[in-house]
Amino acid sequence: MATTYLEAIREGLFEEMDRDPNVFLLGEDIGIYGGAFKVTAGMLDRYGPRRIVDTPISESAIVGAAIGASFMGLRPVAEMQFADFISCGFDQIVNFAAKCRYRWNAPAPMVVRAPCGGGIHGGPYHSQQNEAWFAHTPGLKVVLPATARDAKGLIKSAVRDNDPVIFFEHKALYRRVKEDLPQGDYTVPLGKANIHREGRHLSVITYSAMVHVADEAASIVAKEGLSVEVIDLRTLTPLDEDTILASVRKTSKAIVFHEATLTGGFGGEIAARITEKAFEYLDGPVMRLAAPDTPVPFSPTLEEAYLPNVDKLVAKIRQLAAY
Amino acid sequence: MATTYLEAIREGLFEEMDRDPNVFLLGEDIGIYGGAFKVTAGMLDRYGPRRIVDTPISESAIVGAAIGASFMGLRPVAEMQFADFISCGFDQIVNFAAKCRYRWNAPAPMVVRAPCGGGIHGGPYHSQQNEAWFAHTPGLKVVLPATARDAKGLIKSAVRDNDPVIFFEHKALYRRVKEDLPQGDYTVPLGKANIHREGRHLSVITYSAMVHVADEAASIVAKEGLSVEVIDLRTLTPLDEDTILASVRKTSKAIVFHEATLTGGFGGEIAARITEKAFEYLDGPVMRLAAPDTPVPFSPTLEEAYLPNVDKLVAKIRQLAAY
Amino acid sequence: MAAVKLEALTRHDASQSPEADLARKALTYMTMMREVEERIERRLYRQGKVLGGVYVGRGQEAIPVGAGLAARPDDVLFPSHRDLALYLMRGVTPGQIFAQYMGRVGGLTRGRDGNMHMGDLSKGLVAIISAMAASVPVAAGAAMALKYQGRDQIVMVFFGDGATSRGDWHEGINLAAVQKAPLVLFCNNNQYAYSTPLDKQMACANVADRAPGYGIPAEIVDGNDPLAIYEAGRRGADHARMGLGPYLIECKTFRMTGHSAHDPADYVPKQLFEEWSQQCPIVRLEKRMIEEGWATSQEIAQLHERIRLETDQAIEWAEQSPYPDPSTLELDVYETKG
Amino acid sequence: MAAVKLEALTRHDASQSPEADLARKALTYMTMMREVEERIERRLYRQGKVLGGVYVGRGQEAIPVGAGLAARPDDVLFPSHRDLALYLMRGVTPGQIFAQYMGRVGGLTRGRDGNMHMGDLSKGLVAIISAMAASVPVAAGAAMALKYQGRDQIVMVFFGDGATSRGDWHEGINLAAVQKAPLVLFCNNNQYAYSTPLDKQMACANVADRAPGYGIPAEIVDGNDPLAIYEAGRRGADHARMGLGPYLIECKTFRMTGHSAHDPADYVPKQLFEEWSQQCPIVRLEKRMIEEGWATSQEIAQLHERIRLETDQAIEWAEQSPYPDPSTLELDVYETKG
Ligand SMILES: Cc1ncc(C[n+]2csc(CCOP(=O)(O)OP(=O)(O)O)c2C)c(N)n1
Ligand SMILES: Cc1ncc(C[n+]2csc(CCOP(=O)(O)OP(=O)(O)O)c2C)c(N)n1
Ligand SMILES: [Mg+2]
Ligand SMILES: [Mg+2]
Repeated sequence: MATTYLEAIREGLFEEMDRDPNVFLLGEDIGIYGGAFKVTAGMLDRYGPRRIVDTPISESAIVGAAIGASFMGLRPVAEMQFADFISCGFDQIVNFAAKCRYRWNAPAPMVVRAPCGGGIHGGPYHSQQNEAWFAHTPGLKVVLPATARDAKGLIKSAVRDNDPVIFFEHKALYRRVKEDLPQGDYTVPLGKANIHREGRHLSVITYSAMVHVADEAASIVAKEGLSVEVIDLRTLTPLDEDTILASVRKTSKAIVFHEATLTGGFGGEIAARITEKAFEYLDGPVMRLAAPDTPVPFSPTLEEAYLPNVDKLVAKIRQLAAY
Repeated sequence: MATTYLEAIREGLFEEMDRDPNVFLLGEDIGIYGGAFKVTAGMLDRYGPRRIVDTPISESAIVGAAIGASFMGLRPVAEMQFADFISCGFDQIVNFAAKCRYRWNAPAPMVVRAPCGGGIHGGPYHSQQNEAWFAHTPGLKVVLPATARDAKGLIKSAVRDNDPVIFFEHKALYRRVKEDLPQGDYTVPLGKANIHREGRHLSVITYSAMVHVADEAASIVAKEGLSVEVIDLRTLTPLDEDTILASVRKTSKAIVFHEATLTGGFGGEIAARITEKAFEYLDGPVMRLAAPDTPVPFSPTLEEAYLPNVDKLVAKIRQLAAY
Repeated sequence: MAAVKLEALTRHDASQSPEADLARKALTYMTMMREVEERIERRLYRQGKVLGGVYVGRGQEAIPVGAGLAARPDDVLFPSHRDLALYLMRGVTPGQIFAQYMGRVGGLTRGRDGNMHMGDLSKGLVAIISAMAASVPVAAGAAMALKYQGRDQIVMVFFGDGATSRGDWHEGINLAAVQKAPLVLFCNNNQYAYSTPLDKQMACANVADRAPGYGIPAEIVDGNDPLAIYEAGRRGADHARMGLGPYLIECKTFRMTGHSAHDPADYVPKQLFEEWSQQCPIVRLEKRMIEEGWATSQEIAQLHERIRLETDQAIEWAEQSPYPDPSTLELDVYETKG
Repeated sequence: MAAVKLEALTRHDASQSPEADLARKALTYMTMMREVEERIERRLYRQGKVLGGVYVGRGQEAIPVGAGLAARPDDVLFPSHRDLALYLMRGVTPGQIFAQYMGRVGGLTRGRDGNMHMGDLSKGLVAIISAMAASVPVAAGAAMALKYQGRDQIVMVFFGDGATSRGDWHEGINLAAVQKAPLVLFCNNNQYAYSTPLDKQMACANVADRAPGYGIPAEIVDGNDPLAIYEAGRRGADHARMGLGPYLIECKTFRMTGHSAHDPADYVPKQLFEEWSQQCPIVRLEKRMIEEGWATSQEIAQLHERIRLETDQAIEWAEQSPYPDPSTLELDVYETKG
C-alpha cells in the first residue's frame, strides 16, 4: 500500500520514538490536534503528554528548550508550525544550537521540523523556502526530502544524528507524493544525493518539491531526444559534491534549480562549486532557475507566475541544450 | 584632516539628523555612552533623548519599533550593538520590514546599523559577517562600506532611501581606515560598485574589510607583473552586476572574495552570475576565497587561520593567473 | 393620547441618547462583521472562491467594535486576525474585503497577500504579519513616533491570548512602557490558541496579571459586551493620550469556531460552545437595545436586511474585480525595481 | 582557666556549626572569584595577555556563591557573565579559567571561545552565548528533560536585570512555568545594563514584579549577602525539586565596575559607587564571621594568602598552556567533518 510523504515522516517518527525512549516531540498543537498538517496525529494517544509536548506560541523557547533537553541526553524533535516562523527562533538555531559543539564540545542532537514551500495559496507567510539561511550557518545540517521513501529514511537519520538538523518538509508534497516504502527499519544517510533520473546530455541539480518538476520536464524533453539527469541533493549540508561533479563531468551542462528565490539562494553555491571544480568539463554556462526575488504572492495568478514550474524549466533546458 | 571610517559614519548621521528632523536613532547604550563603539558619541548632547533613544535589550523591539516609526513618517536608524545580535531581531527584519511595501504598499524607510566582522578577538559572538542572510531576503538592501568616504556617503544614502537598509559597518575598519573626505553634502548611491583599483589580468570582486586585503594583495602581485582589478561592491542588494561583468569581460579571470564563511555565502551568487552571464569571456574558473565553514574562533592562532588574508589571496591570485 | 405621546417621546429620547447612538453603531458593525465573515467562511470558502486560511471572529465581534468606537478617527490601529470590524469602521468596504480574500486586485493588498493580512496607512490601519505578536513592537514604535511628533493620537494594538507567549509581545510592551508611548493593548482572550487551551499557554490566571511586570495598568472586561469594551477603551485611550503610557485591556471571550475554516475544533468541549452561545454579543446587545428603548426589533430587522443586501452587492463587486496581472509580479519589492 | 576553656569551646562550637561551615565556603569562593577576576581585569588584561571582552562580578560575588551553595552537586547550572564562582565551586580550576581568557588550549573551550563563554557538561555547567537571556529557554528545556527522565535534579539559570527585557527571557520562563519544570531563576539586578539604568530598562520597580505574570513565586533578597541568597536558593530549589515549577529570586546589588574592563562607567553617579562600596559582600561576611565566632581574622588572612598563592600558580600554569594548533581550526563543527 502506497505511503504518502506525510505518512512516511509520521512512520519514521513513530519508529524512532519506539526505538529510543529519549526521543520526544515538542511544538505548537502537535498533541491532541496532531499538528497543523496532522503529521503527529496519533502520537499523543500512543506516547502521552510526557513525550508529546504541546508548547505555548514561542518558537525561540521551543528551539531553546530542544537544545537544553539535548544537553541532558534527550533527542528532541521540534516542530515549527510553518517554516515561515522559524525566523522567530532564529537566534537559538544559528547562535546556540549551531555553535555549541565547536565552542565547548557540547553537541546538540536535535531536529527542527519545518513545513516549507509554496503552491498551497499560503501567501507570503505560509510559503517560504528559507533553507539558504541555515545552509550558510556552519554547525547545522539542512535536509529537504523530495520523496516519501527519502522523507522516512531521512527523518530517521536526522533523529539519530548527533548534530542539529533543520528538516524541511515540503507542504505541497505531504499528500501528493506517495510510493511503496521498503519494509522494516531503513535509513537514508545525510550527505548523499540521489540520482533521481539518469541522463547523458544535461544535469538538473535540485531538491525538495522541484525534483518532481524536474522529472516531468525531463520526460518532456526526452521526447525531443534530450537526456536529462536529475540530481536530488536531499541534503544541502552536508553537500554531496561528488555526485554533483560526477554528473556534470558526464553531461557537461548543468542547471541548478530551486524553489527559493534566486539571489543569494543555495543555487549560487552549487553553481559556483561546479564552475570552480569542473570548469574544463563545461560545455556551457551553469544556469540557474529559481523563484524571482519577491515575497511569495498570495493570488493564484501571481503565485503561478512566481513558482518555478515545468514550462520554465523546459525552456531553460532547451536554451542550455542549444548552447 | 583625515577622517576615520567611524567618524565618517558619525558625520553622515549628524548631517542627516540636521537635514531632516524625522531622522532619529534608537538602540542600546547609544545615548550617554555613545554606543559600544562610540559611533553615536555626542549625539545625545546635540539632539537630546527625544531623537537619541536608549532602548532596553530587545533587538526585536528595536527593529519593530523602527518599522512602526517609519510607518508614521519618521526615518529611524536602529543600532544593533553587534551584527551578531541581529539574529535576535531577525523575524522583524525579514518578515515585517522586508515585505510590507510589496504586500500592502507600506514602505518602511529605515536603517539597521550593524557592526560586523572579525579581527578584533571577539570570538564567535562578536565577529560575525552575516550579510548573506539578508541579501537572500527580497525587500532589503544590504550595504557594506569599505572606506571612510563610502561609509559617510552610503550611510547618508541609506538614511534617505525609501526601503529598509541593513548597514554593515566593519569593526576592524572603524579606526584603522581614514582619509580626507570631500567637502560638503555628498552621497554615494546604493547599487553602484566602485572600481577600487584598476587592473587588466584578473578581477577580485569583494566588499567591506576585504577590499583592503585585496588591494594589498594586488600591490604584491603587481611586482610580479600581474595587474589585478579590485571591485568593491559596496552594496550587495542592489547588486551592480554591470560593473562586475564589465570587469570580468575585460580581465577574463575572477576571484570572488569575502570574509563571511564560504558555503552559502554571497560569493556563490556572484560567481554564479559571472559564470552564467560572462561564460564566453572566462579564461579560467571563477574562484572563491572566504572563511572556512566554522564559527569564528576566539584564540588568536585560530582566528588568524580562520580569516582570509593577504597571503591566502596572493596564493589564490597566482593559482588563477597560472591557469 | 397624552400618555401615548409621552411614551413616544420617552422612546424617542432614549433612542437619541449618546448611548443609543453608540449601541446602534456597535450593532451595525458587529452585524456587518458577522455577515461578511459568514459569507467568507460558509459560502465563498466552501465554494472554493476563497483560498488560503480563513480565520473569523464569530462571537468576538464586540472586541474590535468596542475598541474601534473608543478610538478617534485619527488614531492608528493594528488589528489582529479576528478584528475585521476595525476595517469596516475605518471605511474599508465589504467589497474590498471580499476581493482581498479572493486574491483580487480590488483587495487592500491587490492580491499580494490574503485574508486579514491587509492594511491602509491612509486609514490608520496597519497590516499584521502572520507571526503572532509581531505587531506589538511595531505598534510601540508607531506610538513612540506619534509622541515624537507631538501629535495627540494614540495607537491601539490587538492580539490573542496565545500571542502573549511570544517574545515580541514582551519586548514590545516593555519598550512602550519605558518610553511611555501612547499605546492601548487589547487582548482577545478567547481561551484557545489554535488547539491549545489557556492552561498550556500560560501559568497565570489572566493576561492582565502580566501588566504589573511592565508597570502599566490593566483591566479585565466582558469581551462580549461592546459597550463595556468601549468604556474600557476610552479609559485606556485617555490614559495613553494624557501621556501616561500603555494600558492593557483583557477581553474575556470565547472562540465560537474552529481556529480556521478547516478546523472542526473537536478538541473543544461541546459544553463550552453551548455555554458561550448564550453570550453572543450581537444577540445580547439587541436585547438590551430593545429593553432600553434604543431601537425597535423592527429597526433591528431592517438593519440586518440592509446589511445582507449590501453584502450581496459587495460580493458581486469583488467577483468582478480581476486577478492581478502576472506581469506585475516583480513590482514594488523596492521603490524602484533594483 | 575554666572560663577561658569555656570561651574556647564556645568559639569552637560556633565555628563547627553548619552555618559557620557555609560561611567559610561562601567566603572562600567569593574570595577566589574576586582574586581571579582581579588578576584578569587589572593585570592580564592590561598586560595584553587577555584579549576580547572582560566582564567581572566585583561586588556581586554573593550571587553565584549563595546560589551555588544552595545547589546540589548534580544540579545543572547556567551561569551568566558575572558568575565566575559557579565554575570554581564545580571544580573548574583557576588555571583553566585563566587559560580560557587567554585563548589557550587549557581553557574549557580550548581557545574556541573566550572569557565567560565556557561550559562543561560533565560538571553540570552550561556555557552562555552572548545574546542576553538566550540561556533561559535552554535552561527551561534542560529542566523539562530532568523531569522527563524522572530525575530529581533541578536547573539554576542566571541573568542580569537587562536580560529580562529580551523575548527569550519571557518565552523561556513562560514555557518552564506551564511545564512546571524544575527551574530556579536568579536575577543579578545590579541596576545597570552596560550604560542603561533600570528606569530605561523596565517600567516596574522590581524584576520580581514579573513573576505573577508567569504564575510563579518570587522573592527579593539582599544581593550582597551570600547566606541570604543561599536561604532563598534553598527555598527555590526545594520548590522546584518538589515539582512545583519555577521560582524566581531577584538579588539586589550593584555593579562595582564598568560594564567591562574598557568601560570607565562615567555615566554612573560616583555617589552610588561610594554607597555600595560599604556593602562589599566579602567584607560584610568577614565581619559577621568574626562577630559570630565562625572564624578568626587570622584564619581569614590565611585564606586570602592561600588563594593569592594558588592564583599565582594558576596563572603560571595557564601561561604554559599552548595556543591551539591552527590545524585544528575546522575540527568539531560537526561530529564528523563534512
Ligand atoms: C509565531 C507564530 N507561530 C505560530 C503561528 C501559527 N498560528 C496562527 S494563529 C495561532 C494561534 C493564535 O492564538 P491566539 O493568539 O490566542 O489568537 P486566536 O487565534 O485564538 O484569536 C497559531 C499558533 C503563528 N501565526 N505565528
Ligand atoms: C541580545 C544582546 N544584545 C546586546 C548585547 C550586548 N550586551 C552585553 S552585556 C549587556 C548588558 C547586560 O546587562 P544585564 O543583563 O543587566 O547584565 P549585567 O552586565 O549588568 O550583569 C549588553 C547590552 C548582548 N550581549 N546580547
Ligand atoms: Mg486565542
Ligand atoms: Mg545589570
